[in-house]
Amino acid sequence: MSVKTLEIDGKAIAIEEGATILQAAKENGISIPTLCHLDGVSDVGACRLCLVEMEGSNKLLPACVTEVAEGMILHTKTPKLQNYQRMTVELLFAEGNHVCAVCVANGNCELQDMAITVGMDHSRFPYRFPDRPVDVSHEQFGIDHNRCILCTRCVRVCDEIEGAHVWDIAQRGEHCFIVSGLHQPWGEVDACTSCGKCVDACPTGAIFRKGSTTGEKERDRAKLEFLVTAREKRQWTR
Amino acid sequence: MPTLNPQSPSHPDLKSPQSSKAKDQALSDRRFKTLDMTMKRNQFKHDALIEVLHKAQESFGYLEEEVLIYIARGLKLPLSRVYGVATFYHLFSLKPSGAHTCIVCLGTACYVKGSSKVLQALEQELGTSVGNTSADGKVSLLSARCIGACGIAPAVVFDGVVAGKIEPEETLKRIQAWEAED
Amino acid sequence: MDKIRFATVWLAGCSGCHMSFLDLDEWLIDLAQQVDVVFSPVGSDIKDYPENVDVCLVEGGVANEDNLELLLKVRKHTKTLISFGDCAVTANVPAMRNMLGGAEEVLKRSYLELAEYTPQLPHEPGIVPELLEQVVPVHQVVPVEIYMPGCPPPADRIRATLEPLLRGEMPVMEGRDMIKFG
Amino acid sequence: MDLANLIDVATAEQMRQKPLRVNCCTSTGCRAARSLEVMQNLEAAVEAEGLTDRVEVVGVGCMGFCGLGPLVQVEPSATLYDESHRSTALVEDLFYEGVKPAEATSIIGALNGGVTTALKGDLQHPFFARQKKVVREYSGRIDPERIEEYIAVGGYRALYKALFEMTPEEVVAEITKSGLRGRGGGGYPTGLKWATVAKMPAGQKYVICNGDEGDPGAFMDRSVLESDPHLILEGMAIAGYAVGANHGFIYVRAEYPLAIQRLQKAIQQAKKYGLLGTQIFDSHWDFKIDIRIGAGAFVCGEETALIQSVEGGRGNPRPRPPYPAQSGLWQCPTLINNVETFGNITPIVRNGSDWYAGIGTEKSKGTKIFALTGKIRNNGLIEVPMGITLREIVEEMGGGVPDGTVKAVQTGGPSGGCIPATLLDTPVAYDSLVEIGSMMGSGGMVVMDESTSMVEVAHFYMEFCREESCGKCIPCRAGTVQLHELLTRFLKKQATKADLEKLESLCQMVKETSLCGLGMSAPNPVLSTLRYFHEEYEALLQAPIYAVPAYAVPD
Repeated sequence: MSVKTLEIDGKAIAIEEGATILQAAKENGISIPTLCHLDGVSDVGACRLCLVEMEGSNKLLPACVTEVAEGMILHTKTPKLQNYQRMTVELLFAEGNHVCAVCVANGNCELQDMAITVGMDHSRFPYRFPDRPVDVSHEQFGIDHNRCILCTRCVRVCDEIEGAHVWDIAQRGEHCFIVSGLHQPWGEVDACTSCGKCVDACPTGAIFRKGSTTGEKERDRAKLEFLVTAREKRQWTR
Repeated sequence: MPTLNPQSPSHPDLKSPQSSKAKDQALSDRRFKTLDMTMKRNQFKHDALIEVLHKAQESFGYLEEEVLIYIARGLKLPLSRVYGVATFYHLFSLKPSGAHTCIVCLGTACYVKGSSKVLQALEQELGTSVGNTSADGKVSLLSARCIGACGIAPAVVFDGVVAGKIEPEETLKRIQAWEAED
Repeated sequence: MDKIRFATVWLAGCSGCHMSFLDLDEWLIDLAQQVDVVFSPVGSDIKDYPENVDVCLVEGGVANEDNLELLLKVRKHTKTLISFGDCAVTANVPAMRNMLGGAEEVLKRSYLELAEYTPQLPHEPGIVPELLEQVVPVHQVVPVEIYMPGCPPPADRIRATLEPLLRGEMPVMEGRDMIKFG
Repeated sequence: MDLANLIDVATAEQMRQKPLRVNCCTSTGCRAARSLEVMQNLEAAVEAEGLTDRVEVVGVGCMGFCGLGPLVQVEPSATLYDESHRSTALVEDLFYEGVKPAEATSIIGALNGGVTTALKGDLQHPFFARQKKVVREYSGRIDPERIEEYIAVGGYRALYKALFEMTPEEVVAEITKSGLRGRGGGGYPTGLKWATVAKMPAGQKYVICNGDEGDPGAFMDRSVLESDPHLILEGMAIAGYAVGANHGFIYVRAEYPLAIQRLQKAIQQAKKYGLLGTQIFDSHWDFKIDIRIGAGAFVCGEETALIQSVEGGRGNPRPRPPYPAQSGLWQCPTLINNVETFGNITPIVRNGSDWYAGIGTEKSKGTKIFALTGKIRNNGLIEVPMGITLREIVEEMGGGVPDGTVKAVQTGGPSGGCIPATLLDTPVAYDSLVEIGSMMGSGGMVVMDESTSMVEVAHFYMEFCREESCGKCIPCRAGTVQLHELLTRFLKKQATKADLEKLESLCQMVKETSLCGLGMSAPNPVLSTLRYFHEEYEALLQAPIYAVPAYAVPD
């Protein structure tokens, strides 16, 4: 396998062909913000937080789905990118009902952390205050659509790792929501194996274990990676 | 000044699937046979989903739960995927529609020529908003994103027949004729 | 040099931010030496918001006519307005009523539907302030100079924000210690 | 079927045709104006006047002048088709517009020396005279439901030429040389796209015709599909041969039932003649075409979303690369072109790339079909050579605004921009339109007069994008909502100067960060109106209700 050399934020990098910009950055200790990316499942390039600038191109490239190419010169922290990242996070906060103070994931939330990363001290966009439901019909878990950012990680883990495809996206545009089965209460969806992978995958407090209260959500992200390695490489190391 | 937030996204209520009491009766329904034929013609392939949904919408008038479950089983697709596709496209409806349909084109040409006034008049007459059916179940009021009849804007489709260069008064007359029917 | 004229204001919030402010403990004594507290629910007994205020911490969202009137007055007479805590910055928990709709829906829900005894809508103009249609964050009504999120902002964060201001510098609102919500 | 058979069919059809054809438009626009009744009456009148041996009434596709339908034209039949006959006074005079069913009889009567009350149209009017018909050459002149008529005017000859006289590489080279660029809006060089697919390793490949014409205010593709469906089928078959695909899909909006019906018929007929399906022209080459019907989603015009939809899924776009040419339908190399692009293929192969490259400008070759609508005297479909100015189209061909003046011309629909009247001398070409903040788009051209508020127009398009966003990426899903709400504040006169700045920066962000073309271009109507009609936004600003003391850090 051939090796590609490129430059990210002034650092010379060599990495095998086929790797993504995100992988290249990560291996070299350069952090690029992401929300929809999750190790172990396919990438969709939807959150647009991982966009990077490439010299000689006026298009911004999503790092999670763009493969490295020889001689790329990339910048991940330009003022323009930082501005757009902050706006993206503000749009997310304004779109849902993200009340950190009363959330199970308070202190352990990727959206909350992302707000800090991008320096969001307030949202310039008015909050939409949508009327969204909470479904606690499942005996172990609950889903609070108020906190959902539609990253579709739950859809992908359930389909690609567990194979149950309990979740999908319904409607479109601003009306999109994560749907279980035929828009049935989660607890009544036969396909669900109660494996809890969606809880581990969820970046916010949208999918949670019942009984956990403010700030108590924990997730075992490593389990997902363990399962993928076990399945794909037949290696059970943890 | 703080004002009421308009158009906050709607989120339909969850519904438990119906018990299968209607299933036997449903299976003998000829309309399900039509679905079978469509699925068979497409070798029960996953990619036939939209075509089968079209057929279902045509035969049943809307996509009721039983029908969606039937299609999901026929094509061996996850329920959530079928629901996701059925709700993505404008032309599929999960609610029963009225005896008549009236589609107002809101394309640019129609918009410039005053289609919003036609729509307003209709909403007032029917006492309902676009995407819904009048309380008596007679007329479903819909809008379209350009039906390609821009040359004769503004255009309204009454039960599948396009009428061009139409004024609000004329539109109301046609609707009133429907409403007067038994 | 004149002392800095300092105020704190409490709008629609739980007063937790002010409690956190009191958590500054002995630093409050340092602060008291450097500023004149010209208006504050926890540090002064003045009823009317004075003119010519240098720095004001505003806790809470804007939920009713009183909040609105006070905030406009604060803005008019304050040079540096600090949006203090999550309710001021995001409208936070008080704004969870917005999901029900406008003021009327909220009142009906709270005073009629959920009432156990003598359900009735409160209506005492001039005594009980009218609810605004929605609860909104402070910066949606008036411009804000500094945002200090947190529910409540920890005492250290309050101190780290005020100290530079006392030196005539703008605080740097960055990083987990300064801007974490919740 | 071989070439001799094809010529036999053409000759037989020419012999069958009566000397005079009375063409009556049966496309969607004229149908809504009762053209089917007109046609029935015409047929009855031919019978009554005893002209059945000389005159035939033909239901044809769109003639273009949709604003004044139903349209009826009398012309000599294909047997007499050559330029010398076409210039006879007879043909020029016998074009009728706005024909009422009751007037139909007298039109036939006039052929027998009678007098007709029907309104005569003027084919010398710039609306017709300035057109250059390449794609629409036979639109409105042949019966779209009879393949024989298409064959009689030379149909499927280009496919034969490609299959037997050219190698696939030569076909691709010919398209490249013609300079044809994608007519769906983006203007990507068609030859380059074909070459990419052709160069992919042999194996399963697909051709898709994008007929998901969603731009509100545009109906070129509908008209072409309704008027000359075989032109598109032939273009797709040539493409299939050139890139090595033997399966094609036409994706048509469900809103176009007549186009779907005519395509179905056309495919059946072509199969019957061995022009589609297996062993085309008795060769070893197969090509089949299936129709896929959309279900009402503008975003499916985006190629990766369209592929998802053909596969039966939600029309969510995915990031490119990989481009569909490398990995498209079911991960196979897929050629996707728009209806009008395929419509250009047959003429190019038939007449040669040099002929084609002779039309248009240096960087934009050929013709473009526009749907000219809005506040304009003559509205309908026009096919014009690239390089013509907007002024020529709007003022000469369109006849300007009735009782008023042009304020702006909108091209490119929700993805394009508003061009102010001062820039009407801009030539119609891909690059020149982009330079002034709009785009060619798929061909919608909406004229606006002084009574139109540009902020309202921007608001209208943003509402459209908001509702049509698929919801996958954040900037488009949530950004269009905020942009739409911001514009609403302007219309309600509640916006502040800060809102104006926010509007501009959010437009920029949505444009640069969205995943697909829908989001990337959604801010264009706002950006172009901000650029040319800034004062209209400023006029809607509200004075702040509070006075802020001079901002200061306390000293």
